[in-house]
Amino acid sequence: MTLWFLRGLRRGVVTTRYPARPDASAAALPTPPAFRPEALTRALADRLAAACPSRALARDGDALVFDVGACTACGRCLAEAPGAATSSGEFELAATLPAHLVKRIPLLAGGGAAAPATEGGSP
Amino acid sequence: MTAVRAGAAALPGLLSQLGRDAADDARPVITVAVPAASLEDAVRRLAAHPGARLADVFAAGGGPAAGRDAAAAGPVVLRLVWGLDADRGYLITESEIEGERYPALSDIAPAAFYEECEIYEQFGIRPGGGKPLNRVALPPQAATTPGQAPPRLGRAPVEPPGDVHALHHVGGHAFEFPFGPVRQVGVESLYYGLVTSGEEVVDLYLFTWHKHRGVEWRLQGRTPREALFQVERTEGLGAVGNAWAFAVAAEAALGLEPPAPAARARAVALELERLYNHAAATAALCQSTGLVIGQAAAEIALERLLRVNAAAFGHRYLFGVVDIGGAAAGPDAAVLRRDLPGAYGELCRAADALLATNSFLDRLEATGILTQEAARRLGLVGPVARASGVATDTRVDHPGPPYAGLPPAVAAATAGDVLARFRVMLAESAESVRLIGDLLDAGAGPGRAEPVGTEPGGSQPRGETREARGGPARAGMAARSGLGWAESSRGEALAWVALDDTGRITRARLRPASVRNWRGFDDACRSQNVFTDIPIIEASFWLTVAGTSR
Amino acid sequence: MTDQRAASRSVPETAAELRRAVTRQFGRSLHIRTLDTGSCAACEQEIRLLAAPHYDLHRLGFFFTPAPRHADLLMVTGPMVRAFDIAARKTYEAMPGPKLVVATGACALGGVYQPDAFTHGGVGETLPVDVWIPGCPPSPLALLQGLLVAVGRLAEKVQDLSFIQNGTPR
Amino acid sequence: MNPLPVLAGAAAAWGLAALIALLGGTSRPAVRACCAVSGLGGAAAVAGGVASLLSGDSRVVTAGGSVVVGTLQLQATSLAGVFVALLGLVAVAIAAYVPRYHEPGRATGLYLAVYNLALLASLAVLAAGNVVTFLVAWETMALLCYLLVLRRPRRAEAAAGAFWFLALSEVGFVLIIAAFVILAAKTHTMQLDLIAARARLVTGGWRDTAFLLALAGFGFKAGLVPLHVWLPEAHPVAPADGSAFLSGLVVKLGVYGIALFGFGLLPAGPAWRGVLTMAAGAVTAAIGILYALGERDIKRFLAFSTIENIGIIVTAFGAAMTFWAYGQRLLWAFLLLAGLYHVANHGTYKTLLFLEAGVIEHATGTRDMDRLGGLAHRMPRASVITFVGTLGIAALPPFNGFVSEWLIFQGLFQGFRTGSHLVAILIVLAAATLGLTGGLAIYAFVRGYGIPFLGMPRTRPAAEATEARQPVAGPALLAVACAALAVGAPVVLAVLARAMRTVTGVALRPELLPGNLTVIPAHTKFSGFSPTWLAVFLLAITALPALIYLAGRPRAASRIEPVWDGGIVAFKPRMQYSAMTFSAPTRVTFDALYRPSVSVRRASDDPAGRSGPVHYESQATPVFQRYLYRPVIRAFEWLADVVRPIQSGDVNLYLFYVFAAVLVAYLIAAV
Repeated sequence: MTLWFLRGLRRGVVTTRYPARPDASAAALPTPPAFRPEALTRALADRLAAACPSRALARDGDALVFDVGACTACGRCLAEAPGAATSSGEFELAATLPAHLVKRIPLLAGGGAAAPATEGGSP
Repeated sequence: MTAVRAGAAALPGLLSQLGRDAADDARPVITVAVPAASLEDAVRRLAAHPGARLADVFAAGGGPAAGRDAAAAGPVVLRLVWGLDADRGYLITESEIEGERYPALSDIAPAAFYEECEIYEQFGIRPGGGKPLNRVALPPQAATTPGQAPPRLGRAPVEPPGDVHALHHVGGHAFEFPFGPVRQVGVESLYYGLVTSGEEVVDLYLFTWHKHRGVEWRLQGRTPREALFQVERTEGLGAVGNAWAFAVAAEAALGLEPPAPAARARAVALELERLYNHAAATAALCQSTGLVIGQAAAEIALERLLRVNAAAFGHRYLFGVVDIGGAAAGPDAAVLRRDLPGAYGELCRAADALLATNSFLDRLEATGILTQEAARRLGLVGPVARASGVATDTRVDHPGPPYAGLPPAVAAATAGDVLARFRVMLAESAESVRLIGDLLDAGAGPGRAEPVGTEPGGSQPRGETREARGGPARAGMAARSGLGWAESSRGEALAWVALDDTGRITRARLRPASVRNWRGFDDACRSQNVFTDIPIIEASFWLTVAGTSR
Repeated sequence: MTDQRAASRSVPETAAELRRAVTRQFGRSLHIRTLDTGSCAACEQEIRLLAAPHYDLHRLGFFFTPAPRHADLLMVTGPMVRAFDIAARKTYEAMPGPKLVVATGACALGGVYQPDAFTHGGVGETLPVDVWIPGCPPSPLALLQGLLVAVGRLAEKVQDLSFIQNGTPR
Repeated sequence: MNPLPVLAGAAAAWGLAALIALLGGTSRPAVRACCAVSGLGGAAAVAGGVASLLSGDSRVVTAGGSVVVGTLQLQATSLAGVFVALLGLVAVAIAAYVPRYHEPGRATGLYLAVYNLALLASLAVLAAGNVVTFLVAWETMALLCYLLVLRRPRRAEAAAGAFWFLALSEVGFVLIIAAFVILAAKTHTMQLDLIAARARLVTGGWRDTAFLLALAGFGFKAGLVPLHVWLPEAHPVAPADGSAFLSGLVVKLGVYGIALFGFGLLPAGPAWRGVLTMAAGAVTAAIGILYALGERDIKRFLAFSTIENIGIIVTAFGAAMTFWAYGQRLLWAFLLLAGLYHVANHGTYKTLLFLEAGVIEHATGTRDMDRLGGLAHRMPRASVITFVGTLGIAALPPFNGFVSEWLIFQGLFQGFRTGSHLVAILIVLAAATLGLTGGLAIYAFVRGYGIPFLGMPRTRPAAEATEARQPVAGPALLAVACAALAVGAPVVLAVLARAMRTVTGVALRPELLPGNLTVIPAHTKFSGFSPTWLAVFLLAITALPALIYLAGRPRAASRIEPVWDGGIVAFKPRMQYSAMTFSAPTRVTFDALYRPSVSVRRASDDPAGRSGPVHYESQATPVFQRYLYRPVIRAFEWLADVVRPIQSGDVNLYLFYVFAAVLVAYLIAAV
């Protein structure tokens, strides 16, 4: 056991300071996408919805409805529309209500961009 | 891949030809149509063939996929997958089964028993001889309350399962120690019926149906790429192995050949998966022996390896690396070269200290012994089999790219106890690190072979695929089918895929290594152990329930 | 055998009230029981790592307990296989109130599996979930954040996020 | 006061009871009457026993005589007093128990008649004033007990059990006769008190021979290993009250015999005699409890535990004799006292337990622990009473077993006072053996109570058991006695100390009871405790937390939830520890003694590894029957074949035998 004890001393502390301080390892984690409304059209939204294997994306009128809870950060939407979606980098996603996880992203590009900005954008 | 249609009589010739193909490394997969009448004879021949093992048994057809109106039921096609390790090839026998019975395979090749039970539950046909079967996937309430019966791949059994399933009755001076399904913190749900005389373990049986999610049923009607998402999440700790096997099967069916760098990228991921699994197994061994400091050391190594995964492939458990026809993500070679040695060093230091701790080794030695005979008979694979002196490793026996180029040295032991399994895991980890180095030197990166015809369905709205699930196709003698395999960290993972002409899956068979190795577990537990040894044995097998009840 | 008045007290209506009750009753120490309802074992691995040196949730006053009798918080992973209903219900009922349920991972949140004859496609309809932690699997850091949110020691962050790149006004 | 008249009254009552039973056994009122009378007799016997403890030995009364049985002489001695009182107590308890236990009928009438006569005979044994009376009474008692065991003669196992009892009892009887004959011949008297007085006339060799013969002879009745085999055979087949009588009293008569020779007739003796007795006792105790752990049948289990307790008592007696040899008069008397105390205690709780075993058997139809379970819910009264008895026999405070065993241990721990290192070590070894025994006894009775009464019912009869119309009064009385013998320890000890003065001539009182309810084992400044205060204290510390809880328990929600079972679909009775699995660790540790033969049948041995039914048996070898008794029996059968020719049926030949016999007799007389 002394062997282990000494090893432990030599090893030092590895424990994260989170939540007091941010943790560096979080940078490499897969995170849900963030979208650029300016780049989203209805057609693109439909393609994204089709590409999403976990049904996290769906188009509702002129808004892309994004269920963060269902998202597995698999990155297929990023591959599908490199311009319109990027990784959000957010990993602190715990929600107290499922509704908090459902986001509406307005489709500002292409047909009928102006109108839905208000109607689709308001949560 | 060569597909041959021939009777059982032609087998000897085929086998010899197989040997020749193997010489020029053609990865031969031979498909032989064997009429049900001569199936028994064929099984005898193959079981007697040197270096042949029954790798998997599964059925297809027998009604519309996803089990809707059973009126359209066709004949069930029974497929036996033989790993001809000596000849470096696979052989599939296809037999159409009319009626409810087929020759009892497990009397000739005991390894077939678990699959016989599966086939009974899913396709309603049972082996002759009338020996009792066990419940493996479908929950008891599925049998008792017809309303709750989940859909089956084929038709429902005709005989009531009550008459078919063996009763777990404990008599005499022993009792059943119930353990689970809700067990310790952070372990999977699993029920042990632990029959003990108060001290030693008399017998042990497992109920894994608590986690059966009908994955194979879900895959039907999807395109391989959609299905891949589900396959990765069937056994998270074996994601790469299973996904690779599935991808190879789909590629065989679609006639794709992944580009070399992508194949190497997959291999890097697979070896990383092996590394972190063996680290996790080490941590679990320490936990089960109550060596908390050792557990902490192993967990430091494990966490660092997972971070290496995340840095190199973007996912701690390497989801989304394998893609049909290639690799979706490639390793960041620089990161791997920089971080992997350190992380692996942690594991080595932990292992060295463990191998110098007698209180630890004493618990491992002569615990959970699994004889070579048992490992062979039950068709076990991976580190478990290798620790019992059955040195099968598909990376060597059935080398596909990129392993054909750089074959790994197979670590093996003969003791068959927990310590032997532990040592084998450590040796494999070292080998994996070496392989990763070579693979990176050879150059590994993402890439994808585009199909000859455009692969359909890839960009269809989900709704339609829901409708299309199952489709009209019969998964009998499938037009386009393929077999895939990979040496996952737990051993040989197999997959078989049949596609209809729209490129959707009519029948997908997943056989993670866990399915095989759980069968050795009770055998190992029964050999002279008291029941405090069971957690140690379980840790040394390092299997997942998710993999076996999928 | 719960008399109504007491029941209404020991099982608060809103999650916020519950969290206050938890903080009141347990101070800052909480015991956690996990429940695997059909996960792929990756979530389990991440939960195990919470106790590992890198994350060490004990420093935050969280402890794992194998007995639901001693547990205040239930971490549920997996899509809630129907065959597992009995075990899940028994486990939840075996816990003393007030109790929290944390749905952990995309499966538990309905991401990977859809409701069908095999699974409920998420734990939401079977157990009263108080906190939802997305991720496939959620990394230990995400789990820590979720637990801290569950006991009201960290503010929920996601409800203010728009997932709109370079923050277009909402 | 002279106890003899009282005892005569008891005897008369039992005679009358026997008569009533014989005449009117078929009618319930008659049975009640019989039991009432028998109970009165018991009360009288208690009184007489206590009286003879206090008033010392009475004169020897010659109550006439006859050619057949010789002169009938009676004497109430202090040594016998404890046994007489116990006899009375047992009689009262059984009298209260019988009416509900036995259905009226001719067989019952006969049985009760035999039983009451057996009480009478036992009393005669204890009150015998001379050798002939003793022997006649003894043999009568043995035969009557044989009939008790043979309650259901049609059953094969009943016949077998009864035969074991009778055969060993007869062998013992021969040895006892021999022992008495030696003493009578050397002291030229048949009268017991005179034999005791002239004991010094007997030369050492004869004296030791007589003692060894008596030890063996009475050992058969008392159940000293390896002479114990009849107990586990006879107890299960006798009716509950019968086996209660056997264990509660009859085996104690064997103990009485040993005490009579070791302390009454031949007090003086060499050290090895005591050491031998002590060793026999210690071995008996250890083996008895180990075999008890291997039993599923409640009555066999209790029978083996009786063997264990007899071992403890005999160990105390042996140690006492050893101390005498080293001039430690105080400890000599003290250990005899402790042993007698344990006699009384064991008689009380073992009778209780056997009676309750009968209740369980009637309520569920089985004695197999592994077919019972959960009776605490179905039979609360029985479970409480049994629990008292269990605490008593497991020697846990505040009940009586603890007091007497504590005293015995305290006596043994003073082995160093012998001054001889070897003997001191031997005595401490005996103490250690008893320590092991005590530990195993707790283990055994956790099992013996827990498996039948706690957990879930293992069979339908157990689930549907009911204790309505089951006897309560008798066992309840004994339970009270258990408590009284513990709490009232100072009084009991005072009485016994008085008796010890008569038996040993040693005055223990000041060293034993300095007042303030404490008990000092013989020598002051060694140790001491107060059973009374201990009982009070225990009650207090158990009551206090309960009160605190009741006072301060939260008024908020309280739910009653089922046991946490890991979330399995249904928790089944087969998932509980059974009697055999609970004691498996001992079978593993002591397999040299049990020599278990294990047989496993499991579906999973099928090469395909299919799982299914499992059957596991671990049977202990009956070592003594196989390796000791079987050869002896074989030898006798052989011998019988050899001597058969002698019995030819020729009258002349027989006349010659007579002549030869007479001749031999003359020659012996001449020498």
